Amino acid sequence: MTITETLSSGITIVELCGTIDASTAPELQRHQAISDPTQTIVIDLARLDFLDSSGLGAIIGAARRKEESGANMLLSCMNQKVRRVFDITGTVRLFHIFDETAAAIDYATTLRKSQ
Amino acid sequence: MTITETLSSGITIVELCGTIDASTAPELQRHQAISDPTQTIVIDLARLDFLDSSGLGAIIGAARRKEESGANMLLSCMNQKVRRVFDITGTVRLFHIFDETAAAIDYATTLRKSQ
Amino acid sequence: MNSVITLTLPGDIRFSRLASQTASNTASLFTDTCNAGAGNWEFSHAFELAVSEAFTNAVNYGDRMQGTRNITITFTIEQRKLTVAIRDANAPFSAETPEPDIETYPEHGYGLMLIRTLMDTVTICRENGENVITMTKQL
Amino acid sequence: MNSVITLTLPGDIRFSRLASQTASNTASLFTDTCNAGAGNWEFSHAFELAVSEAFTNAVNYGDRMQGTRNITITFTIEQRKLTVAIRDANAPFSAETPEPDIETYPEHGYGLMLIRTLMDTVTICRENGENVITMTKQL
Ligand SMILES: Nc1ncnc2c1ncn2[C@@H]1O[C@H](COP(=O)(O)OP(=O)(O)O)[C@@H](O)[C@H]1O
Ligand SMILES: Nc1ncnc2c1ncn2[C@@H]1O[C@H](COP(=O)(O)OP(=O)(O)O)[C@@H](O)[C@H]1O
Repeated sequence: MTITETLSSGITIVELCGTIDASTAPELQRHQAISDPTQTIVIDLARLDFLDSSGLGAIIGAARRKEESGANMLLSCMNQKVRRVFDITGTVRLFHIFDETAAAIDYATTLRKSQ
Repeated sequence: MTITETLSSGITIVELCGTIDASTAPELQRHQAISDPTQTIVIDLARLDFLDSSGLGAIIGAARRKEESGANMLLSCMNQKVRRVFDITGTVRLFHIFDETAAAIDYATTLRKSQ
Repeated sequence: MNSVITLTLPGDIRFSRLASQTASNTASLFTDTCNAGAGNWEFSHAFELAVSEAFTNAVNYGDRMQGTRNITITFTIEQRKLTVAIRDANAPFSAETPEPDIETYPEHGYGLMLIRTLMDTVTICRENGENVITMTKQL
Repeated sequence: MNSVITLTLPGDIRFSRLASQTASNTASLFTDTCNAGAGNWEFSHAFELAVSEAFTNAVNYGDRMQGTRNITITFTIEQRKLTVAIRDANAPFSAETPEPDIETYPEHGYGLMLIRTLMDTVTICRENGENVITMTKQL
Protein backbone atom coordinates (compact mmCIF):
# COMPACT_ATOMS: atom_id res chain seq x y z
CA MET A 1 0.00 0.00 0.00
CA THR A 2 1.12 3.56 -0.66
CA ILE A 3 -0.52 6.65 0.81
CA THR A 4 -0.30 9.97 -1.02
CA GLU A 5 -1.53 13.24 0.42
CA THR A 6 -2.54 16.30 -1.57
CA LEU A 7 -4.31 19.52 -0.69
CA SER A 8 -7.16 20.90 -2.81
CA SER A 9 -9.25 23.98 -1.86
CA GLY A 10 -7.86 23.60 1.65
CA ILE A 11 -9.14 20.01 1.94
CA THR A 12 -6.70 17.15 2.47
CA ILE A 13 -7.12 14.30 0.00
CA VAL A 14 -5.55 11.01 0.98
CA GLU A 15 -5.07 8.64 -1.94
CA LEU A 16 -4.77 4.95 -1.07
CA CYS A 17 -3.07 2.77 -3.61
CA GLY A 18 -2.65 -1.03 -3.66
CA THR A 19 -3.91 -3.33 -0.91
CA ILE A 20 -5.34 -2.72 2.54
CA ASP A 21 -5.57 -5.91 4.52
CA ALA A 22 -4.27 -7.02 7.92
CA SER A 23 -0.66 -6.69 6.74
CA THR A 24 -1.04 -3.03 5.77
CA ALA A 25 -3.91 -1.70 7.94
CA PRO A 26 -1.58 -0.70 10.83
CA GLU A 27 0.27 1.62 8.44
CA LEU A 28 -3.04 3.24 7.51
CA GLN A 29 -3.91 3.71 11.18
CA ARG A 30 -0.58 5.43 11.82
CA HIS A 31 -1.03 7.93 9.00
CA GLN A 32 -1.33 11.42 10.48
CA ALA A 33 -4.24 12.86 8.44
CA ILE A 34 -6.21 9.63 8.82
CA SER A 35 -5.68 9.26 12.56
CA ASP A 36 -6.14 12.94 13.49
CA PRO A 37 -9.73 12.99 14.85
CA THR A 38 -10.21 16.72 14.18
CA GLN A 39 -9.24 16.76 10.51
CA THR A 40 -11.86 16.37 7.78
CA ILE A 41 -10.42 14.44 4.85
CA VAL A 42 -11.40 12.91 1.52
CA ILE A 43 -10.10 9.39 0.90
CA ASP A 44 -9.62 8.75 -2.81
CA LEU A 45 -9.90 4.99 -3.43
CA ALA A 46 -9.52 5.03 -7.22
CA ARG A 47 -6.25 3.13 -7.11
CA LEU A 48 -7.11 0.81 -4.23
CA ASP A 49 -7.06 -2.71 -5.69
CA PHE A 50 -8.06 -4.74 -2.69
CA LEU A 51 -9.69 -4.14 0.68
CA ASP A 52 -10.66 -6.75 3.24
CA SER A 53 -12.36 -6.52 6.64
CA SER A 54 -9.14 -5.59 8.45
CA GLY A 55 -8.77 -2.62 6.11
CA LEU A 56 -12.46 -1.80 6.45
CA GLY A 57 -12.13 -1.89 10.26
CA ALA A 58 -9.21 0.54 10.15
CA ILE A 59 -11.21 2.96 7.98
CA ILE A 60 -14.30 2.67 10.20
CA GLY A 61 -12.33 3.26 13.40
CA ALA A 62 -10.73 6.40 12.01
CA ALA A 63 -14.09 7.64 10.68
CA ARG A 64 -15.74 7.11 14.08
CA ARG A 65 -13.08 9.11 15.90
CA LYS A 66 -13.43 11.92 13.37
CA GLU A 67 -17.24 11.93 13.70
CA GLU A 68 -16.93 12.06 17.49
CA SER A 69 -14.88 15.24 17.27
CA GLY A 70 -17.07 16.85 14.64
CA ALA A 71 -14.83 16.12 11.66
CA ASN A 72 -15.61 13.92 8.64
CA MET A 73 -14.14 11.27 6.41
CA LEU A 74 -15.55 11.25 2.88
CA LEU A 75 -14.86 8.43 0.44
CA SER A 76 -14.54 8.70 -3.33
CA CYS A 77 -13.95 6.58 -6.44
CA MET A 78 -14.40 3.06 -5.04
CA ASN A 79 -14.01 0.29 -7.57
CA GLN A 80 -16.48 -2.60 -7.62
CA LYS A 81 -14.33 -4.90 -5.50
CA VAL A 82 -13.94 -2.31 -2.75
CA ARG A 83 -17.59 -1.29 -2.90
CA ARG A 84 -18.65 -4.90 -2.46
CA VAL A 85 -17.01 -5.03 1.00
CA PHE A 86 -18.95 -1.95 2.16
CA ASP A 87 -22.16 -3.35 0.64
CA ILE A 88 -22.03 -6.84 2.14
CA THR A 89 -21.14 -5.59 5.61
CA GLY A 90 -23.82 -2.88 5.52
CA THR A 91 -21.19 -0.30 6.47
CA VAL A 92 -21.90 1.56 3.24
CA ARG A 93 -24.50 3.54 5.18
CA LEU A 94 -21.93 4.88 7.64
CA PHE A 95 -20.24 6.92 4.90
CA HIS A 96 -20.75 9.67 2.39
CA ILE A 97 -19.52 8.02 -0.79
CA PHE A 98 -18.80 10.01 -3.98
CA ASP A 99 -18.17 8.81 -7.53
CA GLU A 100 -15.80 11.72 -8.13
CA THR A 101 -13.18 13.18 -5.82
CA ALA A 102 -14.09 16.69 -6.98
CA ALA A 103 -17.63 16.25 -5.66
CA ALA A 104 -16.28 15.02 -2.32
CA ILE A 105 -14.04 18.08 -2.07
CA ASP A 106 -16.98 20.39 -2.83
CA TYR A 107 -19.03 18.68 -0.15
CA ALA A 108 -16.18 18.94 2.38
CA THR A 109 -15.85 22.65 1.63
CA THR A 110 -19.59 23.15 2.24
CA LEU A 111 -19.39 21.22 5.52
CA ARG A 112 -16.55 23.43 6.67
CA LYS A 113 -18.45 26.63 5.85
CA SER A 114 -21.57 25.49 7.71
CA GLN A 115 -19.55 24.80 10.86
CA MET B 1 -4.36 -14.49 -23.50
CA THR B 2 -6.65 -12.73 -25.93
CA ILE B 3 -5.85 -12.05 -29.59
CA THR B 4 -7.48 -9.10 -31.36
CA GLU B 5 -7.12 -8.47 -35.06
CA THR B 6 -7.56 -5.10 -36.77
CA LEU B 7 -6.81 -3.84 -40.26
CA SER B 8 -5.03 -0.53 -40.86
CA SER B 9 -3.92 0.74 -44.30
CA GLY B 10 -4.42 -2.80 -45.54
CA ILE B 11 -1.99 -4.24 -42.93
CA THR B 12 -3.22 -6.73 -40.36
CA ILE B 13 -2.39 -5.81 -36.78
CA VAL B 14 -2.57 -8.60 -34.25
CA GLU B 15 -2.81 -7.39 -30.68
CA LEU B 16 -1.72 -9.84 -27.98
CA CYS B 17 -3.07 -9.26 -24.52
CA GLY B 18 -2.25 -11.05 -21.26
CA THR B 19 0.18 -13.95 -20.99
CA ILE B 20 1.97 -16.09 -23.55
CA ASP B 21 3.60 -19.10 -21.97
CA ALA B 22 3.39 -22.83 -22.56
CA SER B 23 -0.28 -22.89 -21.56
CA THR B 24 -1.31 -20.32 -24.19
CA ALA B 25 1.35 -20.61 -26.95
CA PRO B 26 -0.60 -23.32 -28.86
CA GLU B 27 -3.52 -20.90 -29.21
CA LEU B 28 -1.16 -18.32 -30.69
CA GLN B 29 0.19 -20.89 -33.16
CA ARG B 30 -3.32 -21.75 -34.30
CA HIS B 31 -4.25 -18.13 -35.02
CA GLN B 32 -4.84 -17.71 -38.75
CA ALA B 33 -2.99 -14.43 -39.44
CA ILE B 34 -0.05 -15.53 -37.29
CA SER B 35 0.29 -18.98 -38.83
CA ASP B 36 -0.31 -17.99 -42.48
CA PRO B 37 3.25 -17.92 -43.90
CA THR B 38 2.37 -15.56 -46.73
CA GLN B 39 0.78 -12.79 -44.68
CA THR B 40 2.81 -9.83 -43.43
CA ILE B 41 1.56 -8.71 -40.03
CA VAL B 42 2.33 -6.30 -37.21
CA ILE B 43 2.16 -7.77 -33.72
CA ASP B 44 1.23 -5.13 -31.16
CA LEU B 45 2.59 -6.18 -27.76
CA ALA B 46 1.49 -3.14 -25.75
CA ARG B 47 -0.90 -5.15 -23.60
CA LEU B 48 1.20 -8.30 -23.32
CA ASP B 49 2.01 -8.66 -19.61
CA PHE B 50 4.16 -11.73 -19.65
CA LEU B 51 6.12 -13.75 -22.23
CA ASP B 52 8.35 -16.75 -21.56
CA SER B 53 10.49 -18.92 -23.84
CA SER B 54 7.54 -21.06 -24.96
CA GLY B 55 5.79 -17.91 -26.15
CA LEU B 56 9.01 -16.62 -27.70
CA GLY B 57 9.45 -19.95 -29.52
CA ALA B 58 5.93 -19.72 -30.96
CA ILE B 59 6.60 -16.18 -32.22
CA ILE B 60 9.97 -17.16 -33.71
CA GLY B 61 8.54 -20.21 -35.49
CA ALA B 62 5.78 -18.18 -37.09
CA ALA B 63 8.25 -15.43 -38.06
CA ARG B 64 10.60 -17.95 -39.70
CA ARG B 65 7.83 -19.44 -41.80
CA LYS B 66 6.76 -15.95 -42.91
CA GLU B 67 10.34 -14.99 -43.80
CA GLU B 68 10.73 -18.20 -45.83
CA SER B 69 7.75 -17.27 -47.99
CA GLY B 70 8.78 -13.64 -48.37
CA ALA B 71 6.37 -12.21 -45.78
CA ASN B 72 7.25 -10.42 -42.54
CA MET B 73 6.33 -10.22 -38.90
CA LEU B 74 6.98 -6.82 -37.32
CA LEU B 75 6.79 -6.27 -33.57
CA SER B 76 5.69 -3.10 -31.77
CA CYS B 77 5.24 -1.66 -28.28
CA MET B 78 7.05 -4.24 -26.15
CA ASN B 79 7.13 -3.47 -22.46
CA GLN B 80 10.34 -3.91 -20.46
CA LYS B 81 9.50 -7.43 -19.25
CA VAL B 82 8.83 -8.69 -22.76
CA ARG B 83 11.82 -6.91 -24.22
CA ARG B 84 14.10 -8.55 -21.65
CA VAL B 85 13.24 -12.02 -23.01
CA PHE B 86 14.25 -10.99 -26.54
CA ASP B 87 17.40 -9.30 -25.21
CA ILE B 88 18.70 -12.15 -23.05
CA THR B 89 18.12 -14.78 -25.73
CA GLY B 90 19.70 -12.60 -28.44
CA THR B 91 16.60 -13.12 -30.60
CA VAL B 92 16.07 -9.37 -30.61
CA ARG B 93 18.21 -9.27 -33.75
CA LEU B 94 15.84 -11.55 -35.69
CA PHE B 95 13.10 -8.91 -35.62
CA HIS B 96 12.20 -5.43 -36.71
CA ILE B 97 11.01 -3.91 -33.45
CA PHE B 98 9.10 -0.61 -33.32
CA ASP B 99 8.24 1.63 -30.38
CA GLU B 100 4.98 2.67 -32.04
CA THR B 101 2.51 0.51 -33.96
CA ALA B 102 1.99 3.35 -36.46
CA ALA B 103 5.68 3.21 -37.43
CA ALA B 104 5.45 -0.57 -37.88
CA ILE B 105 2.44 -0.15 -40.17
CA ASP B 106 4.28 2.47 -42.25
CA TYR B 107 7.22 0.13 -42.59
CA ALA B 108 4.97 -2.79 -43.57
CA THR B 109 3.32 -0.61 -46.23
CA THR B 110 6.75 0.32 -47.65
CA LEU B 111 7.80 -3.34 -47.70
CA ARG B 112 4.67 -4.25 -49.63
CA LYS B 113 5.24 -1.52 -52.23
CA SER B 114 8.83 -2.57 -52.82
CA GLN B 115 7.79 -6.15 -53.52
CA MET C 1 -10.53 -35.54 -12.54
CA ASN C 2 -10.11 -33.09 -9.66
CA SER C 3 -7.02 -30.92 -9.48
CA VAL C 4 -5.56 -30.09 -6.10
CA ILE C 5 -3.33 -27.09 -5.41
CA THR C 6 -1.69 -26.60 -2.04
CA LEU C 7 -0.06 -23.47 -0.66
CA THR C 8 1.71 -23.62 2.68
CA LEU C 9 2.58 -20.31 4.30
CA PRO C 10 4.16 -19.30 7.61
CA GLY C 11 1.52 -18.17 10.11
CA ASP C 12 2.65 -14.57 9.77
CA ILE C 13 0.41 -11.72 8.68
CA ARG C 14 3.08 -10.58 6.20
CA PHE C 15 1.88 -13.39 3.92
CA SER C 16 -1.82 -12.46 3.87
CA ARG C 17 -1.63 -10.86 0.44
CA LEU C 18 0.22 -13.83 -1.05
CA ALA C 19 -2.63 -16.02 0.22
CA SER C 20 -5.37 -13.82 -1.24
CA GLN C 21 -3.54 -13.24 -4.56
CA THR C 22 -3.10 -16.98 -5.00
CA ALA C 23 -6.78 -17.51 -4.26
CA SER C 24 -7.72 -14.89 -6.84
CA ASN C 25 -5.37 -16.38 -9.45
CA THR C 26 -6.60 -19.91 -8.82
CA ALA C 27 -10.23 -18.82 -9.13
CA SER C 28 -9.47 -16.94 -12.37
CA LEU C 29 -7.75 -20.01 -13.78
CA PHE C 30 -10.80 -22.05 -12.82
CA THR C 31 -13.30 -19.67 -14.46
CA ASP C 32 -11.10 -19.38 -17.56
CA THR C 33 -11.05 -23.17 -17.87
CA CYS C 34 -14.81 -23.25 -17.51
CA ASN C 35 -15.04 -20.57 -20.19
CA ALA C 36 -17.21 -18.47 -17.93
CA GLY C 37 -17.43 -15.07 -19.60
CA ALA C 38 -18.15 -11.75 -17.92
CA GLY C 39 -18.96 -11.48 -14.23
CA ASN C 40 -15.83 -13.47 -13.45
CA TRP C 41 -14.41 -10.76 -11.28
CA GLU C 42 -17.11 -11.53 -8.73
CA PHE C 43 -16.16 -15.17 -8.53
CA SER C 44 -12.41 -14.51 -8.28
CA HIS C 45 -12.92 -11.69 -5.82
CA ALA C 46 -15.10 -13.91 -3.62
CA PHE C 47 -12.15 -16.27 -3.19
CA GLU C 48 -9.63 -13.45 -2.87
CA LEU C 49 -11.64 -11.89 -0.05
CA ALA C 50 -12.72 -15.10 1.71
CA VAL C 51 -9.15 -16.43 1.80
CA SER C 52 -7.86 -13.07 3.02
CA GLU C 53 -10.34 -13.22 5.90
CA ALA C 54 -9.72 -16.86 6.80
CA PHE C 55 -5.92 -16.56 6.59
CA THR C 56 -5.96 -13.42 8.74
CA ASN C 57 -8.07 -15.18 11.39
CA ALA C 58 -5.78 -18.20 11.31
CA VAL C 59 -2.83 -15.90 12.03
CA ASN C 60 -4.54 -13.52 14.48
CA TYR C 61 -6.03 -16.20 16.71
CA GLY C 62 -2.90 -18.32 16.70
CA ASP C 63 -0.87 -18.81 19.85
CA ARG C 64 2.09 -16.52 19.34
CA MET C 65 3.92 -18.13 22.24
CA GLN C 66 4.16 -21.29 20.19
CA GLY C 67 6.13 -19.55 17.47
CA THR C 68 5.00 -19.31 13.89
CA ARG C 69 3.15 -22.38 12.76
CA ASN C 70 2.28 -23.03 9.18
CA ILE C 71 -1.09 -22.37 7.62
CA THR C 72 -2.12 -24.62 4.76
CA ILE C 73 -4.47 -23.54 1.99
CA THR C 74 -5.81 -26.26 -0.30
CA PHE C 75 -7.76 -25.57 -3.50
CA THR C 76 -9.72 -28.34 -5.17
CA ILE C 77 -10.92 -27.77 -8.72
CA GLU C 78 -13.89 -29.85 -9.82
CA GLN C 79 -16.07 -29.68 -12.91
CA ARG C 80 -18.07 -26.59 -11.92
CA LYS C 81 -17.05 -26.16 -8.28
CA LEU C 82 -14.08 -24.62 -6.53
CA THR C 83 -13.31 -25.54 -2.92
CA VAL C 84 -10.78 -23.96 -0.60
CA ALA C 85 -9.81 -25.28 2.83
CA ILE C 86 -7.66 -23.38 5.32
CA ARG C 87 -6.03 -25.26 8.16
CA ASP C 88 -4.47 -23.85 11.32
CA ALA C 89 -3.28 -25.29 14.63
CA ASN C 90 -5.20 -22.76 16.76
CA ALA C 91 -7.47 -23.56 19.71
CA PRO C 92 -10.93 -24.71 18.60
CA PHE C 93 -13.48 -21.94 18.04
CA SER C 94 -17.19 -21.71 17.51
CA ALA C 95 -18.57 -20.33 14.29
CA GLU C 96 -21.63 -19.00 16.13
CA THR C 97 -20.37 -15.43 16.31
CA PRO C 98 -22.96 -12.65 16.48
CA GLU C 99 -23.13 -10.19 13.58
CA PRO C 100 -21.69 -6.75 14.40
CA ASP C 101 -24.05 -3.85 15.22
CA ILE C 102 -23.19 -1.38 12.46
CA GLU C 103 -24.50 1.74 14.21
CA THR C 104 -21.70 1.51 16.78
CA TYR C 105 -19.04 1.70 14.03
CA PRO C 106 -17.50 -1.65 15.02
CA GLU C 107 -13.95 -2.24 13.81
CA HIS C 108 -14.10 -6.04 13.98
CA GLY C 109 -16.35 -9.00 13.39
CA TYR C 110 -16.94 -8.74 9.63
CA GLY C 111 -14.75 -11.67 8.54
CA LEU C 112 -17.10 -14.64 8.88
CA MET C 113 -20.01 -12.45 7.75
CA LEU C 114 -18.22 -11.72 4.47
CA ILE C 115 -17.20 -15.36 4.04
CA ARG C 116 -20.76 -16.61 4.58
CA THR C 117 -22.19 -14.09 2.10
CA LEU C 118 -19.58 -14.74 -0.59
CA MET C 119 -19.48 -18.53 -0.50
CA ASP C 120 -22.11 -21.17 -1.26
CA THR C 121 -21.15 -23.40 1.66
CA VAL C 122 -18.92 -22.81 4.68
CA THR C 123 -18.05 -25.50 7.22
CA ILE C 124 -15.78 -25.15 10.22
CA CYS C 125 -14.55 -28.35 11.79
CA ARG C 126 -11.75 -29.87 13.82
CA GLU C 127 -9.47 -32.39 12.08
CA ASN C 128 -6.26 -33.91 13.47
CA GLY C 129 -5.97 -31.18 16.09
CA GLU C 130 -6.47 -28.42 13.53
CA ASN C 131 -9.25 -25.99 12.67
CA VAL C 132 -10.37 -26.47 9.09
CA ILE C 133 -12.57 -23.91 7.42
CA THR C 134 -13.85 -25.28 4.12
CA MET C 135 -15.60 -23.03 1.62
CA THR C 136 -17.09 -23.93 -1.73
CA LYS C 137 -18.56 -21.97 -4.59
CA GLN C 138 -20.22 -23.24 -7.71
CA LEU C 139 -19.89 -21.52 -11.05
CA MET D 1 14.64 -16.50 10.68
CA ASN D 2 14.01 -17.93 7.21
CA SER D 3 10.47 -18.13 5.89
CA VAL D 4 9.48 -21.06 3.71
CA ILE D 5 6.56 -21.02 1.27
CA THR D 6 5.52 -24.14 -0.59
CA LEU D 7 3.24 -24.43 -3.60
CA THR D 8 2.28 -27.86 -4.90
CA LEU D 9 0.68 -28.00 -8.33
CA PRO D 10 -0.49 -30.82 -10.60
CA GLY D 11 2.06 -31.54 -13.35
CA ASP D 12 -0.21 -30.02 -15.94
CA ILE D 13 0.74 -27.09 -18.16
CA ARG D 14 -2.58 -25.39 -17.34
CA PHE D 15 -0.98 -24.37 -14.04
CA SER D 16 2.12 -22.69 -15.47
CA ARG D 17 0.79 -19.19 -14.98
CA LEU D 18 -0.23 -19.86 -11.39
CA ALA D 19 3.35 -20.97 -10.75
CA SER D 20 4.89 -17.88 -12.35
CA GLN D 21 2.40 -15.47 -10.75
CA THR D 22 3.11 -16.91 -7.32
CA ALA D 23 6.84 -16.56 -7.97
CA SER D 24 6.36 -12.94 -8.97
CA ASN D 25 4.19 -12.20 -5.93
CA THR D 26 6.61 -13.89 -3.55
CA ALA D 27 9.54 -11.96 -4.98
CA SER D 28 7.61 -8.67 -4.72
CA LEU D 29 6.76 -9.43 -1.11
CA PHE D 30 10.43 -10.15 -0.48
CA THR D 31 11.66 -6.92 -2.09
CA ASP D 32 8.96 -4.91 -0.29
CA THR D 33 10.07 -6.35 3.03
CA CYS D 34 13.66 -5.48 2.19
CA ASN D 35 12.51 -1.97 1.28
CA ALA D 36 14.28 -2.21 -2.05
CA GLY D 37 13.06 0.76 -4.02
CA ALA D 38 12.94 1.10 -7.80
CA GLY D 39 14.29 -1.60 -10.09
CA ASN D 40 12.19 -4.17 -8.24
CA TRP D 41 10.39 -5.20 -11.36
CA GLU D 42 13.60 -6.79 -12.57
CA PHE D 43 13.96 -8.89 -9.45
CA SER D 44 10.31 -10.04 -9.43
CA HIS D 45 10.33 -10.65 -13.16
CA ALA D 46 13.49 -12.76 -12.85
CA PHE D 47 11.61 -15.14 -10.56
CA GLU D 48 8.41 -14.97 -12.61
CA LEU D 49 10.31 -15.97 -15.75
CA ALA D 50 12.67 -18.51 -14.18
CA VAL D 51 9.82 -20.35 -12.45
CA SER D 52 7.74 -20.29 -15.64
CA GLU D 53 10.66 -21.96 -17.49
CA ALA D 54 11.43 -24.51 -14.81
CA PHE D 55 7.78 -25.45 -14.23
CA THR D 56 7.20 -25.82 -17.99
CA ASN D 57 10.21 -28.13 -18.28
CA ALA D 58 9.06 -30.16 -15.30
CA VAL D 59 5.72 -30.71 -17.05
CA ASN D 60 7.01 -31.12 -20.62
CA TYR D 61 9.68 -33.68 -19.83
CA GLY D 62 7.48 -35.67 -17.49
CA ASP D 63 6.34 -39.16 -18.35
CA ARG D 64 2.74 -38.69 -19.42
CA MET D 65 2.12 -42.44 -19.23
CA GLN D 66 2.53 -42.19 -15.48
CA GLY D 67 -0.39 -39.79 -15.15
CA THR D 68 -0.06 -36.33 -13.71
CA ARG D 69 2.44 -36.16 -10.91
CA ASN D 70 2.78 -33.17 -8.66
CA ILE D 71 5.39 -30.49 -9.03
CA THR D 72 6.53 -28.76 -5.87
CA ILE D 73 7.84 -25.21 -5.75
CA THR D 74 9.54 -24.08 -2.55
CA PHE D 75 10.52 -20.49 -1.82
CA THR D 76 12.94 -19.68 0.99
CA ILE D 77 13.19 -16.07 2.12
CA GLU D 78 16.43 -15.14 3.87
CA GLN D 79 17.79 -11.76 4.93
CA ARG D 80 18.82 -10.55 1.46
CA LYS D 81 18.43 -13.73 -0.60
CA LEU D 82 15.49 -15.46 -2.22
CA THR D 83 15.76 -19.13 -3.19
CA VAL D 84 13.33 -21.19 -5.24
CA ALA D 85 13.51 -24.95 -5.74
CA ILE D 86 11.36 -26.87 -8.21
CA ARG D 87 11.01 -30.62 -7.82
CA ASP D 88 9.69 -33.14 -10.36
CA ALA D 89 9.68 -36.92 -10.66
CA ASN D 90 11.04 -36.94 -14.26
CA ALA D 91 13.98 -39.00 -15.53
CA PRO D 92 17.34 -37.44 -14.66
CA PHE D 93 18.68 -34.91 -17.14
CA SER D 94 21.95 -33.17 -17.76
CA ALA D 95 22.18 -29.42 -17.47
CA GLU D 96 24.92 -29.35 -20.11
CA THR D 97 22.62 -28.34 -22.95
CA PRO D 98 24.14 -26.38 -25.83
CA GLU D 99 22.94 -22.81 -26.42
CA PRO D 100 20.64 -22.44 -29.43
CA ASP D 101 22.05 -21.06 -32.71
CA ILE D 102 19.93 -17.94 -33.17
CA GLU D 103 20.48 -17.59 -36.94
CA THR D 104 18.44 -20.75 -37.55
CA TYR D 105 15.39 -19.24 -35.77
CA PRO D 106 15.22 -22.06 -33.21
CA GLU D 107 11.91 -22.47 -31.42
CA HIS D 108 13.32 -24.25 -28.37
CA GLY D 109 16.25 -24.33 -26.03
CA TYR D 110 16.01 -20.90 -24.39
CA GLY D 111 14.74 -22.01 -20.98
CA LEU D 112 17.93 -22.86 -19.13
CA MET D 113 19.71 -20.00 -20.90
CA LEU D 114 17.19 -17.52 -19.47
CA ILE D 115 17.35 -19.12 -16.03
CA ARG D 116 21.17 -18.96 -15.94
CA THR D 117 21.20 -15.31 -17.00
CA LEU D 118 18.47 -14.20 -14.57
CA MET D 119 19.64 -16.00 -11.45
CA ASP D 120 22.78 -15.68 -9.34
CA THR D 121 23.18 -19.42 -8.83
CA VAL D 122 21.48 -22.41 -10.47
CA THR D 123 22.05 -26.00 -9.40
CA ILE D 124 20.40 -29.08 -10.82
CA CYS D 125 20.59 -32.23 -8.73
CA ARG D 126 18.88 -35.52 -8.02
CA GLU D 127 17.27 -35.93 -4.59
CA ASN D 128 15.04 -38.81 -3.44
CA GLY D 129 14.37 -39.87 -7.02
CA GLU D 130 13.46 -36.35 -8.08
CA ASN D 131 15.09 -33.64 -10.17
CA VAL D 132 15.60 -30.51 -8.12
CA ILE D 133 16.51 -27.24 -9.80
CA THR D 134 17.51 -24.69 -7.17
CA MET D 135 17.92 -21.04 -8.08
CA THR D 136 18.97 -18.17 -5.86
CA LYS D 137 19.15 -14.43 -6.28
CA GLN D 138 20.53 -11.86 -3.91
CA LEU D 139 19.01 -8.41 -3.56
N1 LIG E 1 -8.94 -19.56 12.52
C1 LIG E 1 -9.47 -19.19 13.71
N2 LIG E 1 -8.91 -19.62 14.86
C2 LIG E 1 -9.44 -19.28 16.06
N3 LIG E 1 -10.51 -18.47 16.19
C3 LIG E 1 -11.12 -17.99 15.09
C4 LIG E 1 -10.63 -18.34 13.80
N4 LIG E 1 -11.44 -17.75 12.90
C5 LIG E 1 -12.38 -17.07 13.57
N5 LIG E 1 -12.20 -17.21 14.90
C6 LIG E 1 -13.08 -16.64 15.96
O1 LIG E 1 -14.27 -16.18 15.34
C7 LIG E 1 -14.50 -14.78 15.64
C8 LIG E 1 -15.15 -14.07 14.47
O2 LIG E 1 -14.25 -13.93 13.40
P1 LIG E 1 -14.47 -12.79 12.31
O3 LIG E 1 -15.89 -12.82 11.87
O4 LIG E 1 -13.47 -12.99 11.24
O5 LIG E 1 -14.26 -11.43 13.05
P2 LIG E 1 -12.96 -10.78 13.73
O6 LIG E 1 -11.79 -11.67 13.43
O7 LIG E 1 -12.84 -9.43 13.11
O8 LIG E 1 -13.30 -10.74 15.18
C9 LIG E 1 -13.12 -14.24 15.99
O9 LIG E 1 -13.20 -13.11 16.81
C10 LIG E 1 -12.45 -15.44 16.66
O10 LIG E 1 -12.82 -15.51 18.02
N1 LIG F 1 12.65 -30.76 -15.40
C1 LIG F 1 13.24 -31.41 -16.42
N2 LIG F 1 13.09 -32.75 -16.56
C2 LIG F 1 13.68 -33.40 -17.58
N3 LIG F 1 14.44 -32.81 -18.51
C3 LIG F 1 14.64 -31.48 -18.44
C4 LIG F 1 14.05 -30.71 -17.40
N4 LIG F 1 14.43 -29.43 -17.55
C5 LIG F 1 15.22 -29.38 -18.64
N5 LIG F 1 15.36 -30.62 -19.20
C6 LIG F 1 16.19 -30.96 -20.38
O1 LIG F 1 17.02 -29.84 -20.67
C7 LIG F 1 16.82 -29.40 -22.03
C8 LIG F 1 16.98 -27.90 -22.13
O2 LIG F 1 15.87 -27.23 -21.52
P1 LIG F 1 15.50 -25.74 -21.95
O3 LIG F 1 16.75 -24.95 -21.96
O4 LIG F 1 14.43 -25.27 -21.05
O5 LIG F 1 14.99 -25.83 -23.43
P2 LIG F 1 13.71 -26.53 -24.07
O6 LIG F 1 12.88 -27.07 -22.98
O7 LIG F 1 13.06 -25.46 -24.86
O8 LIG F 1 14.29 -27.62 -24.95
C9 LIG F 1 15.44 -29.89 -22.40
O9 LIG F 1 15.32 -30.07 -23.79
C10 LIG F 1 15.34 -31.20 -21.62
O10 LIG F 1 15.94 -32.25 -22.35
